[in-house]
Amino acid sequence: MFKKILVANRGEIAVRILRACRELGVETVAVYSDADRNALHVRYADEAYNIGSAPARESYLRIDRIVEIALRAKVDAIHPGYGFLAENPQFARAVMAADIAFIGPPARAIQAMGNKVQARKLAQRVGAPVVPGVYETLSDEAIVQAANEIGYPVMIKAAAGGGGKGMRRVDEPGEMASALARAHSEAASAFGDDAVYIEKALTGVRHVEIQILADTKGNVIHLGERECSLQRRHQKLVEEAPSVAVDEKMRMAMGSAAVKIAQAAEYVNAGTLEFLVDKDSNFYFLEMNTRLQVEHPVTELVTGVDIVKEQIRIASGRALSLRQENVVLRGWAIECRITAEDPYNNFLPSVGKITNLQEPTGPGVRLETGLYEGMEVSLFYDPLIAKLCVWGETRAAAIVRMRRALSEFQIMGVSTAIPFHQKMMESTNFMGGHFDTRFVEEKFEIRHGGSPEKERVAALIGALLTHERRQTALNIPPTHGANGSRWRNRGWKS
Amino acid sequence: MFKKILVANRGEIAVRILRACRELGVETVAVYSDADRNALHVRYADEAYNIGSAPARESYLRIDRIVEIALRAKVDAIHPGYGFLAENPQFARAVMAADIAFIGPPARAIQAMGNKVQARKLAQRVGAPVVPGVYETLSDEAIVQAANEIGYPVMIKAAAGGGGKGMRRVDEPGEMASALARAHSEAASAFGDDAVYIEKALTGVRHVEIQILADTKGNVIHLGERECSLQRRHQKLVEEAPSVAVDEKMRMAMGSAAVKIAQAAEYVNAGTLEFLVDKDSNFYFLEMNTRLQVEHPVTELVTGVDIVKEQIRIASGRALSLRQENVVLRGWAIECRITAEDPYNNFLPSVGKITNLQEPTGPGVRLETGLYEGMEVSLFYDPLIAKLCVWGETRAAAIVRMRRALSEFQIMGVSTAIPFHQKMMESTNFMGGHFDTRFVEEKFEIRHGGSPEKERVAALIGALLTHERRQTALNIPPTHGANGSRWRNRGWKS
Amino acid sequence: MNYTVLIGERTYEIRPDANQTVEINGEPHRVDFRNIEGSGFYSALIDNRSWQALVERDGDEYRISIDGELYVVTVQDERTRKIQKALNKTPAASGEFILKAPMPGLVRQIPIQVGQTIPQGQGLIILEAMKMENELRSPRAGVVQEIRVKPGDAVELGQTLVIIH
Amino acid sequence: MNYTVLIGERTYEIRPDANQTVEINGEPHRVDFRNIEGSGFYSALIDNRSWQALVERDGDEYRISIDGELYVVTVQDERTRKIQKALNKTPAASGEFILKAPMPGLVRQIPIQVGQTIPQGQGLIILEAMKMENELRSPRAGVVQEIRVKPGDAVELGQTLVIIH
Repeated sequence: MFKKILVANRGEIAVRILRACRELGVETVAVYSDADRNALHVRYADEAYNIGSAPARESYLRIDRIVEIALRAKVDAIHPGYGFLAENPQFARAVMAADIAFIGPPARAIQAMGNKVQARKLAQRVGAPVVPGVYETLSDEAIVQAANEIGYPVMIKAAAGGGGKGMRRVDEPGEMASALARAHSEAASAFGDDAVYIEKALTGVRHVEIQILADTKGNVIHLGERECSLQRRHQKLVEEAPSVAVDEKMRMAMGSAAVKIAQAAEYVNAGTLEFLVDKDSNFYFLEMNTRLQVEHPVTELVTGVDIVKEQIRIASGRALSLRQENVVLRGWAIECRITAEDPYNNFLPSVGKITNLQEPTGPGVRLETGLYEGMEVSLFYDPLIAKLCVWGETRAAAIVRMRRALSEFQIMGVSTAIPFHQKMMESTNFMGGHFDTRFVEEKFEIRHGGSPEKERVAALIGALLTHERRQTALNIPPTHGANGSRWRNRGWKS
Repeated sequence: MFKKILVANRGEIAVRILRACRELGVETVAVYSDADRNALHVRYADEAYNIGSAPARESYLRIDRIVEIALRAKVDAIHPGYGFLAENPQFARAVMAADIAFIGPPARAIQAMGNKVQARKLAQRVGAPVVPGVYETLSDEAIVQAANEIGYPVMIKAAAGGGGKGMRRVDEPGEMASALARAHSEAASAFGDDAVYIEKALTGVRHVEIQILADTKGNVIHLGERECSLQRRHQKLVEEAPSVAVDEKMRMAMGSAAVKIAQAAEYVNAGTLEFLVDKDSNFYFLEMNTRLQVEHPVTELVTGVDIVKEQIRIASGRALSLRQENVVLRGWAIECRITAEDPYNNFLPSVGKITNLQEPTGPGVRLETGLYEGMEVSLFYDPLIAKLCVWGETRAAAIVRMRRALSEFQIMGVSTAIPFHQKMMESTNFMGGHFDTRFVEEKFEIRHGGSPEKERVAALIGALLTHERRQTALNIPPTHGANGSRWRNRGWKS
Repeated sequence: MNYTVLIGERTYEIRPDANQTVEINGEPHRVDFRNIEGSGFYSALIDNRSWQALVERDGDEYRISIDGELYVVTVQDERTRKIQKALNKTPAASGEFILKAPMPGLVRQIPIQVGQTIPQGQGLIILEAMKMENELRSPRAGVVQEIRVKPGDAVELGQTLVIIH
Repeated sequence: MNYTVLIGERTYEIRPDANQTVEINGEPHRVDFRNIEGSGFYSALIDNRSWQALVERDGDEYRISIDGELYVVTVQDERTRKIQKALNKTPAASGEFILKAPMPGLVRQIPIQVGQTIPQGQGLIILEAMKMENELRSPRAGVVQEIRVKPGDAVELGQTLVIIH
């Protein structure tokens, strides 16, 4: 086992990985940008090193600095988390070249599966069904022509990466030019490669993915599926395991396809195979994510497998700690992504200082977070600030538990997606399992709708606080900053 | 299902029950003493009513007031939690007489099993092995004589209740008089009944208990065992499920004995059968707890059953939601009781205001708590302030996770048992599963032993804080009170 | 003392009396209101209903969050209300909507022109931030009066982008 | 400025220099020390080792908790140290141990007598609190000099109970 691991990431996922290391008795090294000096991951690690200024390209994307720190701190291994350098084969190569283990797949697997066009070809070779379309990067003219042939709607996608960046759905020929322009520009800025490809936009489909684990001894298993259809602008918002659309037979079929693709790619470590599932339970391979997935906790909650620890064990050369027949699903898990975005205002990113924070806990609740009171949520990084996960004996039990946990989660200082999730958990379509990848954007609306009773309470509280200030003539400074709202009022009486 | 439930308790268990109610969509009513106006359970409930002054006998033990509030708030049911009135048959009777459901066993079962002497007789009737001894309440003279007959060491125990109150181990005749006096006096003040009985003190034994659930239709199942041997002065400190001392065959035998006793008592709702287990895997019935147990979460974590929700369903007349064959144990769970006691100073109760609080979270961690910043920990109530529970794939995984979670749990303002648990989780005896009920008191020692490195860091921080005060000449008030330690220092620089 | 509380377009008349009684729009309620010392929480028991709120103050405005729902509350006492009445100043919106940048970013596209009549929900500006392109829409119908930025501009938080009349 | 820090029986000489350097007992260390605004936490990076502490101050004493271990830290600067030296006052314990009530409670039993020679760990007082009887023991051997309470007395936190010499 490794003695010391560097985590080349920030936020909740860095804390998640540091926790796994602490449990394994492995020493840890954090890296941080100037904006993250006070961050939880810096305080949680045994050692911490500054790697540059706030913009990611000056810090978390600096391969040279991260490898230099790794050598200086004498680590055995580096975990890249997700995002940033996680799917960058140059990074994996630089790490290996420095004689440090990369906790993730080999560079060649990242490269092979990272190119979405190549990955589809490989899936087709092993007989896995793929989404109809053209799996070549083409010129814009050829794409327009291909779109006419396979028929609208079509999807334009970046060849070099996922995460919704550089992705555009095009419903009619007239939208094609501007969609291509924006897809190229987003792909270029996100992946440094503006190549795009085209595929048929399937309608009424679900996004279902299979988690796999592969060790260096040639063992490959899958941990069942995750339902990730609830998306907005190709960003996942809610994930579940298992999926209401998948039964045991289909799980075995999808799992077996996933394992075959991973084997064909000579894949090692944790990975995710994404599929679309249509109403007739046909599934189509979409792409592979060659890293730890944001939503890995829901799989952990239903299988009991600690995916991050398995990643570390695999990278240290050990065999998988379980076989396919030991993977048993129990109950149901849901994850809500808590982003600093305003769901009442078109999900615009929200920035500010976290002035008050109350985290949910109790039975069946797991919170993955990098939040703390006093934290500055900035525009430099992804708006994901926490992941709220619950487990229940049944899907219904998980949903009501998520409602309970969301009601306990109080964050002041930035707008968050919590009200969106509250409304989603109350939606009859969600409760019934009736949704597809277009559900959030086409059929789900969220409006400000405070209850008259709560509004009266708010009015009362405002009046009493003013009354108290008048009565005691205390000089209370306005609450800009973290300590502000911690007034010294002792409680109003008569 | 009930529409509104009153929770006749406080602290972490009140919050636990309120959470279950919120998940079930049931409205809730809290009751509180003057000392608990700001408590979490008061703020968590939909309604809250004051029931008297701080001493429990003036509030949480006032049957009349609680029933009056229940009628006024028009609740369908009352959950008593544990402690206070949970095992008081008069309370159960008063609740039923007010035409309100009691979420617990019928009064006659509480009474029958609450008397430890009667319970043993019943266990003997159904063929369950019991601890050798004299199961009668006797005069002090008769007890002295009986002790000579069964041979020292012996246990003196209160007939009317458990929880370690009124319990004394007597190793030799000379200690008998004072032990009897103290047992009588503790029993009288704890249960209002000073009757005691005597049994053989088995040595080298473990305390293992079986959780059962029984519905009103005559279905009785067990949820496996909990290992509760780690005790101090008969107060449990650490609990696990399952027990290293129990294999599947023994689990079935103990479970079947537990179910038989419960059936013979015509028991309904959740209950716990306590056993002693000797080195040869013989087990002996000890007593029954006719209520929700403090340590119920470890069973929930390995079985996936929500015991509190089952209690509520049973009380509303529903059948158990699962059968014996659906009870499957997965992985391992451990609970550490976080008490406001100083483990470095003979576990003396510690009182004060919680000035800072950082709660553990992340994979496999469940915290049951009534703690909040600003809370006054007083001497009026039990020192249990939180329960830290973890789940792991194996016992070893659970232990390392507990270490990690304990290291994250920061409480300032009172001394807590956290350092005790940290040392326990590091103890080779505990890790090896080698312990019995006398382990904590006889073989486990805890000493102040900060590391030299941490001490240097503390010295450095002290110097820098003083330096900062000198430099900036800021007027920082001393930190008595909650806001005190939230200084405005911006970080020291050169 | 009497207080007038404004939330959105509704007003509440609130009068704290002795003995933990408060009149809300003339109706008396028993109120036990406490700050949870050391936290930003307030607890109110109103006729035994339990409410918990997080409160922030900014000038004369309170931002009060109850169960995750945020209410922006303005409180006026008798004196300030009388002054306002004298000035005959109506609060709330005029006929103008000013689109300000909700975050720093880069203006990518401006799909409108000055003088154009736009429906509610019309996209006004495409702003790039956090590597995503965000469409800023008009909350109501109107006429584009002024566009203060052009594609490629880097804008700051709060900077005026477009004025709709 | 030079600081002398006392923790238990150990002392540390600490001198903050410019450029985020601090000398501890003459050894220089790179230190980045921050308060996490809005919380009671401090973060110190000492030669890139990361430490987190919770701090409370009470008079001249800091109570510093690192990973759950509590250190009671007294800091003296050159001036105060010189004054103390002049007075030739040694800090730390004299030959007397005073047992004070660690909590309010009821004295149940006193299993010692004045003049008695006691070993370390001898029970001095049985104090009832929280419905449990708690035995207060002597941290060291000695002679019972004074007993200030009797069975049945209700005692307050910090009240002197027994003096051992």
